[in-house]
Order: sequence, then structure tokens, then C-alpha cells
Amino acid sequence: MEVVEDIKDKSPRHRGAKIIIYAVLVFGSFWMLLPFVWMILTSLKSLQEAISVPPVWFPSKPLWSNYQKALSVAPFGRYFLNTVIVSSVNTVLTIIVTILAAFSFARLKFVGKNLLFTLILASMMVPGEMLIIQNYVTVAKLGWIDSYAALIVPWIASPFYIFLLRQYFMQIPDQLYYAARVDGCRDFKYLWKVMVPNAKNTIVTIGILNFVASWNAFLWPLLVTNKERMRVLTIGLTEFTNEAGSDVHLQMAAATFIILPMIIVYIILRPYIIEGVSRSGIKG
Amino acid sequence: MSIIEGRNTARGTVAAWVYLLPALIIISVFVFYPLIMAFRMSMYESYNFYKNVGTGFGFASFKRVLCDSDFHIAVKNTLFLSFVAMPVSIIISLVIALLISSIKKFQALFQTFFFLPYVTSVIAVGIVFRWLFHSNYGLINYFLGLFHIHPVAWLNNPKTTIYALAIYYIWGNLAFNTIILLVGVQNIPKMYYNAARVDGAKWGKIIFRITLPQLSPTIIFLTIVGFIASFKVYNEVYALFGDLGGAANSAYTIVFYIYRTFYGAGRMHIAAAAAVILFVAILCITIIQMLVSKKFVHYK
Amino acid sequence: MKKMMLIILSLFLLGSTVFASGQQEEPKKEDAKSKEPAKAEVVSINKEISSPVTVEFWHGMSAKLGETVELLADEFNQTIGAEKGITVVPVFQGGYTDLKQKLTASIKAGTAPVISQGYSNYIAEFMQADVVVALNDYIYDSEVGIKDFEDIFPGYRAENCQIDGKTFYSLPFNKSTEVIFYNKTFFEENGYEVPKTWDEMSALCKTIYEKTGKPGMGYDSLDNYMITMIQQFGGKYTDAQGNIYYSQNDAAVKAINLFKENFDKGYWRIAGEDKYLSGPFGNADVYMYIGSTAGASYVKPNGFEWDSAPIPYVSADKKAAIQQGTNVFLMNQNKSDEEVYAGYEFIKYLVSKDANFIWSTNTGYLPIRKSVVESPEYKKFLATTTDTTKISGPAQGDYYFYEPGFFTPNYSSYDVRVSLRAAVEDALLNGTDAKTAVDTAYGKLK
Amino acid sequence: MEIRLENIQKKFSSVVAVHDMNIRIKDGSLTGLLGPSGCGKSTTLFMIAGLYAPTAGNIFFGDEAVTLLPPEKRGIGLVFQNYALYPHMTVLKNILFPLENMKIPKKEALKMAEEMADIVQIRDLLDRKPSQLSGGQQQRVAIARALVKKARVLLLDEPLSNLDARLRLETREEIRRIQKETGITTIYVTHDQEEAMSITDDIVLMDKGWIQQQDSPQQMYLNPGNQFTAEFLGNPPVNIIDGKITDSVLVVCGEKLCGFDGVEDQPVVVGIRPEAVLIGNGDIKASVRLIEIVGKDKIISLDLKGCLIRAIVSLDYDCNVEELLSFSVKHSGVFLFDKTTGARIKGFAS
Repeated sequence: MEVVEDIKDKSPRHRGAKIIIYAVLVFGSFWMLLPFVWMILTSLKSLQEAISVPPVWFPSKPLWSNYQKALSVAPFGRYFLNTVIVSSVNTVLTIIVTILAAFSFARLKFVGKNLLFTLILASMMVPGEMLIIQNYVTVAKLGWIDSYAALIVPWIASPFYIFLLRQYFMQIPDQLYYAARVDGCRDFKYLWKVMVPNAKNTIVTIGILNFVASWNAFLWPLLVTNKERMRVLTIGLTEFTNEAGSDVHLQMAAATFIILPMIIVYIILRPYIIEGVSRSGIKG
Repeated sequence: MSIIEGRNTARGTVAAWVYLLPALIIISVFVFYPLIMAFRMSMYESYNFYKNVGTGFGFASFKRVLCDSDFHIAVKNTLFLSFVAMPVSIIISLVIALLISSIKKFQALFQTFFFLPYVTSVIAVGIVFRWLFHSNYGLINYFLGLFHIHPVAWLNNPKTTIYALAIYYIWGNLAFNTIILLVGVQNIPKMYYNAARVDGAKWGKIIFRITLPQLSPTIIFLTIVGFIASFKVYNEVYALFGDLGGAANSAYTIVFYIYRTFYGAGRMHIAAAAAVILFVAILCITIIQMLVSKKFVHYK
Repeated sequence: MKKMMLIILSLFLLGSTVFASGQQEEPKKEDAKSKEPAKAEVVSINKEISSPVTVEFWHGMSAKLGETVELLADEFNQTIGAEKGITVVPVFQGGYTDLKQKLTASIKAGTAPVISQGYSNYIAEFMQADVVVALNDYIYDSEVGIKDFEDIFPGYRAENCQIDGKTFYSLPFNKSTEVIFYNKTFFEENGYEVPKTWDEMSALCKTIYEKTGKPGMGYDSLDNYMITMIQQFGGKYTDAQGNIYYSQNDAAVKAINLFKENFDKGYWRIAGEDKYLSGPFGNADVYMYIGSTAGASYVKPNGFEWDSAPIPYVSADKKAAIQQGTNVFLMNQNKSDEEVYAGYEFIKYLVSKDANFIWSTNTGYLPIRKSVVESPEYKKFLATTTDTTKISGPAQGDYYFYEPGFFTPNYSSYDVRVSLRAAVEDALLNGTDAKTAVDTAYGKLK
Repeated sequence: MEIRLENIQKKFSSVVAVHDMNIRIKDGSLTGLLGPSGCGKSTTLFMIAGLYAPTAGNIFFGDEAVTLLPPEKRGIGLVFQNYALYPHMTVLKNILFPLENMKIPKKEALKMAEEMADIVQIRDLLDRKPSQLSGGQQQRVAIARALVKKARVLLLDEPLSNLDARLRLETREEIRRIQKETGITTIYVTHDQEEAMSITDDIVLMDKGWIQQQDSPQQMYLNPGNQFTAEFLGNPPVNIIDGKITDSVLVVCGEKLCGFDGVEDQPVVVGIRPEAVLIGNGDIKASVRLIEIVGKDKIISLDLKGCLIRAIVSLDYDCNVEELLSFSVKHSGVFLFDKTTGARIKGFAS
């Protein structure tokens, strides 16, 4: 961004405002970061420190062994691998399915389009919790229990993402399409060569949102897997709680381990997210 | 074959459906089919879920839901989230987005901070918030104490649980809303601000007369999406109150009610009826929202 | 690219046809009815394993508990299992809430495991699906039966055959009860005695409150408080058929009022925002609490010693302490008789003296057999553990009662429990009159 | 209102956009700020407007130093390149917006807005949204909005660049008319020399952040201060050829063009206005390489021993490619520039 020294930067009142703005932002950041920091601090505490009231901020002695203990409770290595596979494949397929559907809704004309689009939008409004058992039954009938298919396939068509991308596609000017047609480009090629590169940021964003959601999914992966070798990280987190209490410190160690990759991904892809998220959905 | 312009040709329709097929199959199988099953279930007075056998066709289940005092709490709380917490969340996000976009140094850093909750573990956040709200030791009461406000038993008092839930909900939504609004703000052409300054508009006026109207499509988008999401709040309740649903069931939301009725009590047809009510409600309100917003929103 | 599309498409189509053909036909009503008597009269049972079988055991035991489950399964697989050709695979299915969901889903889909852990209300609910195996023919079989069945505490046996008083649908597994956890150091310093009756409890808590300004006692589970106190006040809670009695006498109202009086004055507290009282107890914010023996490992006293004692009673002739925890049961959904038999062999092992000894000494749960409690090994174990609930818990064995589990078209035992908790909370926190609260709770169920 | 810029400098990060600038803009004049894109003219305008703060130097409106005064306190009106009409407000609301900010009572504001609408002739468009207007109409609205608050100075940033050729002519006349009618001191930024020449009273020519020359359009054309000015003004552009002065004679491509007094012998850059090439009378011979028709003129490119020289003649002048023509040059249309600095070398052609 161009840094322009604005005339308003020079007024003393403006400088005062700046200080207030930074103060507010720092205060806000504190609340945003708090759970995160607390999670990391707690992951290094003893159970006694972790559950003590009033809360202890810092562990008297950081117990790095908590990580070792936490990760030995379940085969986290295998879980990690599964989570990576499921989240990545899920994300790739979601993107493909979303692109195809969004293109169809944004650019093509066909019988029943409005009805279909309304239906898909309406399906956004169904609370997932009420579908899950029936879906389990479906997946079981397909013989998919304990397979990647069960973990992935039901989630690759999200009405929300289709809606989001369609909104973006609608903003791509028609001239591009005509230009491509003149150049002898067919619809499918046009989609991949023109629309997709154009919507790169939105697609990356959808990918990230989907990846995060898939990474954090718990109930469904638990339902459709019985074998340890098919399970994912979030299931490992439940290993620390039972009817009478929980090993909070170990749980936090595991939680830290689980979300760290997410944060790294976010920090790397932040510019895309910021660009992408917002560009979509601006036009109704 | 050109299928972009002109009439709906048979060929064009076939092509379009081919593009749509993967999404359509998945959504039909994993959303519509179970939805229809839920509709069907909800129409029985009593229902053996395991055998798909029901007796007494009619609206008895709906009546039961509508008469249930827990459902009343759930509706009240859900409406509070949708009509108070959700707008507040958007307003706070808007303020943060405006603040972040008005600074030059550390912009990226603050963006990262404010987005971080989006990837933080739900379990960790739940535990932290339970502590923040703690009546004796919680940070929130500590801050209130600085202003000589009496400590509030956020999570213990049935009258305040909904506020705790709302605060948590607002917090949880800030990340997404802020990022979207931030880009929205940054996409407003700078010339309008220059013009407004030449026209002598003060910052308050610039925000209300220039920024907000320019942002209106983004805000409407967030409102509609946020509205749907606020009607489906479940995880927040679970994170704060566990599977009990708050003191004297005071933190029930509609989806929490559905969940409890379905899995806890095993009364699937009642849960289905509640879900159908919820679905219809969201659908209606969203349609109204879209119609109304068409009137007010400025599209470039 | 076109080829890719075709492949993807055909895959989807294939998937959908499989799905369509796999649709379960709705059983007709006649079928459902005609099945009923068949279930009741299982004539002969299979006791042979012709070729090795593997069965799953679904449980909700995490961390150390889970490890012990694995240990028991290994033990079984290497001994009885190896001999008979049975392999048991324990599968962790999350907490109880998750386990219940998982069972619901799998039974609906016809993929239920042979063995599962579960509360009696799960079993009552799953009876709807006709999948729960009646165990009498196994238990009392002359060859493979459980010879020392009577050794299991009567309360546990009663719980597992509660439907008609004689048919067993499950066997006790991880059992616990509620006891008083108290701050021994604090009690000794002040010369307090652990209260035996509720009157003493109220009086002591008053003293403690006046001395420290802190509540003397807290109760972890208000549901359990209500169920226990209805018994202690001489009322009746529910029965296994789903009849509700608590609304017909004033025991529930008395129970609520007892708590309310002490709560309003600050003598007693609830777990509330702390979720479990082991935390505040460890920090000496409360000097006693009544909670599950299974939670003993979460008591981390901050500079004091703790001890446990049986819960108070209203009158000595009506002592009552709830027995908690889950049982194990068998399901025969799409399973062969041999698999069911294999499952039986495993749960038989779980309730055996050996397995129960391992279980109750490795975890916070209590022995289910008299012979374990009285065995020299257990006594030796008690000498080494600081967990005194291993003594105070079984000490209540004579007056254990269980919460009936049932499922009726309109409500289940779970609903009754939840509605009563809401009633106490309503009275304590909203100041609702006890009678009104109880009536509201009862009214919700009808 | 006279405007003075004294030693104005503007740096963006480390790039200097405007160097040590000193200009004076006469009260009531229409001054063009001219230059190629990126020359710093818009930056200068924004500093005058008060949107940018100069890195160094002072700006005066009359005797008042306004260097750091915010834009709304300067009494200026600014028309942006894309007009920056608020898309969500009607035309009337757009025009009222500045008045609203000045807290002028509604009734009076409305009257002022309507008067202004009459001046720019958009009275019938007041209820429309900007997106429903044509480019020219938007332009008028923008001017109305800029002037309605009785601005002392009107600043126009490339106001015609978004219009088509025909409208551009019309609108610039319109701007001229409005400026004359209101008598307001006006600064007009453009990169189009023809536009600047046709309507301004005075031109400030800029390049790479430096002022090249300030003069009336006519003076600047007839008497360019340096090679850049000569090249930038005029269409078709001035012929630029290498040459040298030998014994008071200007020699170009081995051909003696004309006598030149008062200049020492040296290699020079020669600028010849196409209209100063007088075909038909003279003794320099050159062959026709190319004939172009531009409107009512013909441009003939002559090949003078390898040097191309464009000449402008009237459309009815008849000649063919390859034809040998003789010509002479009009002395007032021949300029000499320093080979290294591009500065004008004064002398007398003879």
C-alpha cells in the first residue's frame, strides 16, 4: 500500500486519536489472544495448578513432559496423518465441487436454476446436528465405516461455499467470457483458464475455511470410525475427560499440538484470506 | 455450444446439470434425504426411531415442542442471540475493522491477532471462558470490580447465563466478521474519503455517510449469514455449560434443545419437530431479510 | 479433463445406486410384533465357537481407565480368548454422551457392536430396537454360567435385572457411589466430626460458615442429590416401568427445601460454574463435598490431607446411597450366535473376581463383588492407597440403591433425572417455591 | 484569490514526487497544471487542496499560509478524476453534502444547491443517482458539488479524462464558461496539452516533479523555455533533429537551414514547428516520404538526407510520395536547445 503522508497526520488531535486507537486495539487483542495464551500456559502446568482457583497464570515450573504424556495417551502420530489426509483431500474435493456448482449457478442458463439455487440456499439453514444420525446410517449402508470416504465425501458440497463463490463469479465481467469465446475457448476451459484464476483468492479462502472446519471436526469423525488407525486428532482430545473431571493440563497440551499447524497455515496464507474472504459476498 | 446467453436450451440445461451433479448428489443424500426423514418423523405422535415405525400421524409432536417450557427458554435465548448478540458482534467487528484500517503500523499484526480465535481450539476456548466468567476469580468480574460493579455470577445465575453465552458468542464471531469487514473497508475507493474531506465532513459523518453505505452489502451479507448461524448455536452452550445447558436449563438454545431431546432423551420425533420448526423459522426470516435488505442496500 | 469428469460422475452414480439398493425396508408392524415373543423365549444358547471370532467392545473409558480396559482385554484374549478362539477389541468412543450417540447411530444402521458399556437407560432405549440380549440363559447355564453370581452385591444384580426383576440384560462393570470428601486437616485442627446425619451436616456447615465465611459442603450432582434424598425422606422416585412417584409425596419438596435453607444462608453450595467441586475443595474453598468416588483422582489438595466418609442420612433406618456407573451389555444385531456367545464370555470375564480386582485397584471404581472386598489382596491394596473412597464407598454397600432406567413413549429415566435437577436449580437460583418447582418438573414429563 | 507555492517539496517514502516548487497563480485565472502522467501535477493539486501535507515549503492563499490547514478550512472545491460522486446519494444529496457539513440551514442550502444546479444546467437531474447519469452529467454534478459552498478556489483533477472526444470539447467549453461566470480562481490538472492550451489563461508545465515553465499558453508555445516544453506542446509535435551551428549558420543533416546569430559554434538540438516548414518557397530540397491527412490539414514527412521533417500544409495542397519539394523555414518556429541540458539557446535566426 502506498504510504501517503496525509495532512491529517500532522494535526495534534489526530495524534491523540492514534494513541487511543492503538490502545483500543491492544486491549482488544488481549482478549482475542487470551484463550490462546492461556492454553499454552496451562499445557505446561501441573494438574493442581491447572485447576486451581484463583487461577495461576504461570506454571511454577514448566512441565514439558505434559506433551509427552498427552501424546502417549493416543496414537497421535497416526491421528495427525489421518487428519492431514482427510482435511487436504476434503478441501481439494470441496473446491472442485464448489467451483463446478458455482460456475453453473453464476454463468449458465438452465431450466430449474432458480428453484435449485433456492433449495441449496435453504439447505444452509438446516442444523447439521439433526442430520448426523441419518447420515451415519447412509454411510454405514454404503459400507464406508472406517474409511476415508466416510470422513470426506459427505462434506465436500457446502451450500455456503457454493453461494460464496457464485457471488464472486457473478462479478467477473461478461466481456471476459465473450473474449474467451471469440478465442475459441469452451465453457469448461473458460472456467479453468479464466474464472478460476480470477477467483483465486476466494477459492483459497474457501479452502482455508474448509480446511479449518475439517481439521476441527469432531462428532462426525468419531461416529464413522471405530478403528484407531482411521481416527483423527480431535478424538484424541476426548481422551482426557471423563465423568468425574478432566486432565485439563494434558488436554491443553494436546489442543496446542492440534492447532499449531492451523496457526502456521494461517500465518502463511493470511494475505490470501484477507483478500479472498472479503471479495466475496459483497454483491448480493 | 453457447449456454451463457439467450434461451434455456436443452443442451445448455444438460451441461449445467452435469456441472452441478456432484454437489447435487452430495447435498441430496446428506442434507435433503435426512431432512425429509426428519419431516416424516416429526409427523408422528410416537415413533420407534430404530425401526422407523410411528404411530399417530399428526401434529402432536409439534404441539409438545411448542408447549415445552424448555423450548420456550430455547426460543427466547436464540432470539436474543440473533437480534441482540449478532448485531452487537457485527458492530464491534465494524469498529475494530475501522480502527485497524485507520492505522498504518502493525496493521498485519493486529489482523493476525483478531483472526486467531478462528483457529483456536474450541475446548481450550470453552475452558478459558468458564474461567473468565468465574464469579470469584474471573477476569471479567475483576475488570467490573475496577469500576465498582458488583461481581456477577455469570454462569451460576439463571438470569445471567444468557449474557455469558452472548458474550462468548460475540467473541467467537469477531474473527470472521472483522476480517470480512476489514477487507470491505479497504475496498472502498479512497477518492470518496478525499472528496468527503474536501466537502468538510468530520470523521463521524464520513463513517455514517460514506463508509457505512459503501459497506452495506458486506454488512447485509454478514447479517444474513450471522443470522442463520445464530439460529444454530450449539457448540457455545456446550463449551460453557457442558451437557447440562446451564443453571435451571437457562442457557438452552433451540439446537441445544434438539440435541438434548434427540441424543439425551432419545425422543427423536420430538427433536425432529423442533428442528422442522427451526428450519421453517430460519427460512422465513431469511427470506424477509433478503427482501428488506434489497430496499436499503446500496449496490455499486 | 472430460475423462476425469466421467470417472467422477460414474463414481457418484455408483455410490448412489449402492445407497439406493442398500435402503432398509421398513419392517411392517406385524413383523415387529411377531418378533416380540421370540425374544422372550430363547430356548437354547450357542456355547461353541466353530471358527475364531473377533468382537468389539465399545466403551467410554478415557486415559488411565482406557488403558485398564485394554489391559483387561489383553488379559482375556491371552487366556480364555485364546483357548476358545475369541478376540475382543476394545474401542474407545469418546465420553458417555458420545458413546450414546454412537450406539444410537450404529443400532439405527444395523452395525451395533456385540459388547458395549452403558447406563441402564441406554439399554431401556435400545430395547426398542430388539437388539439387547437377555443374559439369563447364559448366566444360569450349567456349563458356561456364572457360578459365583451371588457373590456380586445384590444392589448391582437388582439393577441389571430391573425390568422384570429376573431377566438380566446387563452385568455391572464400572461402579461407583457418592461419598463425602472432607478436609481432614481442617477437621482435625478444629476438632470437627464428620457428620453422620443431615442435621449434623447442617449444623456443622453453619459452624464452618460462621468461622470461615465459606460454605461447609457442596454437592456435585444435584440430580443424584434429589434421587438420593427422595429415598432418604422415605419417598419413592420411579420404577423400572416408568411410573413416577416422587410427585405423590413430599419427599422431593423436603429434599429441595433442605438444600435451599442451607444454600440460601451460604452453608452449602453447588458445583455450578466450577463443574466439579474437586477443584474448589482442593483449594479449600469448601471443606466437604459429596461426589462420585470415581473422581477421587481429581482431588488435588493444596496443602492439606483429605479423607472420605459415607454420605449422611436422614434417619438411620432409611440410609440410602446411589450406585452409579455403567454396566456392560450384549447386542445381537446382524451378529451370529457365536459372536454373541463370545461377547458373553468377555463380560463374564469382566465381572469375574480376577478382572474386577484388577479394575477396581487400577481405577477409581469400586469392587462389585463381596469376595473382592474381603480378599486379602484388596486389603493389602487398601493399605497402600491414599484413596479412602475405596473403603468408604463399599461401606455403603448395604444400602445402595439404583436409579431405574426406563424408556416410555413420552419420557425416559433420563428426562426425569434432568427435570429434577432443573427443579432444584430453579428453587435455589430463581427462588421458585419447592412445591411449584417439583410440580413444574413433573408437569413437563406428561 | 491568489495562490502561491513556495519551495514546495513532497516525498513519498523515499521517492520525491515534487521538487522545490515555486509558483504563483493569479486571482481569477484559470491555470492549467500540465505534464505527462507521474510528473507530480496531481500531487501538487492535492497539496493545494490540503489532502497531502508538503514535506517542505509553504502554501499561501492570498496572504494566509494554509500549508497545514485541513481541506475543509481552505474554501476550495475539488473535482476528482472519477468525480467521486457518492454512489449511494442522489445528485441533490451529493450537492448538499458540503453545505450540510457547514451546518447551513436546510432551506438555504437547498436554495444554494438549486442555484448551482442551474449554473451547471442539471436542474432536472437532481433526483437521480450518479449511476443513472452520463459522464458529462456526472462531471457537472461534480463541479456543482465543488462550487456550491462558495469555494474561493476550484481545483479540477483531470476532469475530462473519462469523457469521449466530442463531449470533452463541449465540457471544456462549459468549464470555461462556468469559470468566467463565477470568476473563481481555478486550477486545472491535465496531461492533454491541447486541452490546456485551449481553455487556460496560464499553464504550469511539469515533468518528473520539476516545474518546466509557467506562462500563458501562447507564450509557452511560441517561446518554449526548453526542449521538453517545445516537445510537449503542439500537435503534430515539433520536429526534433540534431544539428550544429557553424559560423552563425544552422546546419542540419549537412544542409544549411538558416542563419543563426548570437550563438557560438556548437552541436545543438533543433526544434522546428511543423507549421514553420514552408513548402514551395525556398531552396532546400527534400523528397516526400509520407503523406497523412489529419482533419483539414495534411502532414507531409520530408526526407532531408536521412532526417525526417514533418511539415503541415492545407488539405488541398497536391503532392505525391517520392516527389522532390523545396522548402524554407520560418525563423520564429525554429528553436535551439542545449544538447546535454535541453535548455533553450537563444539567438536570432536570420
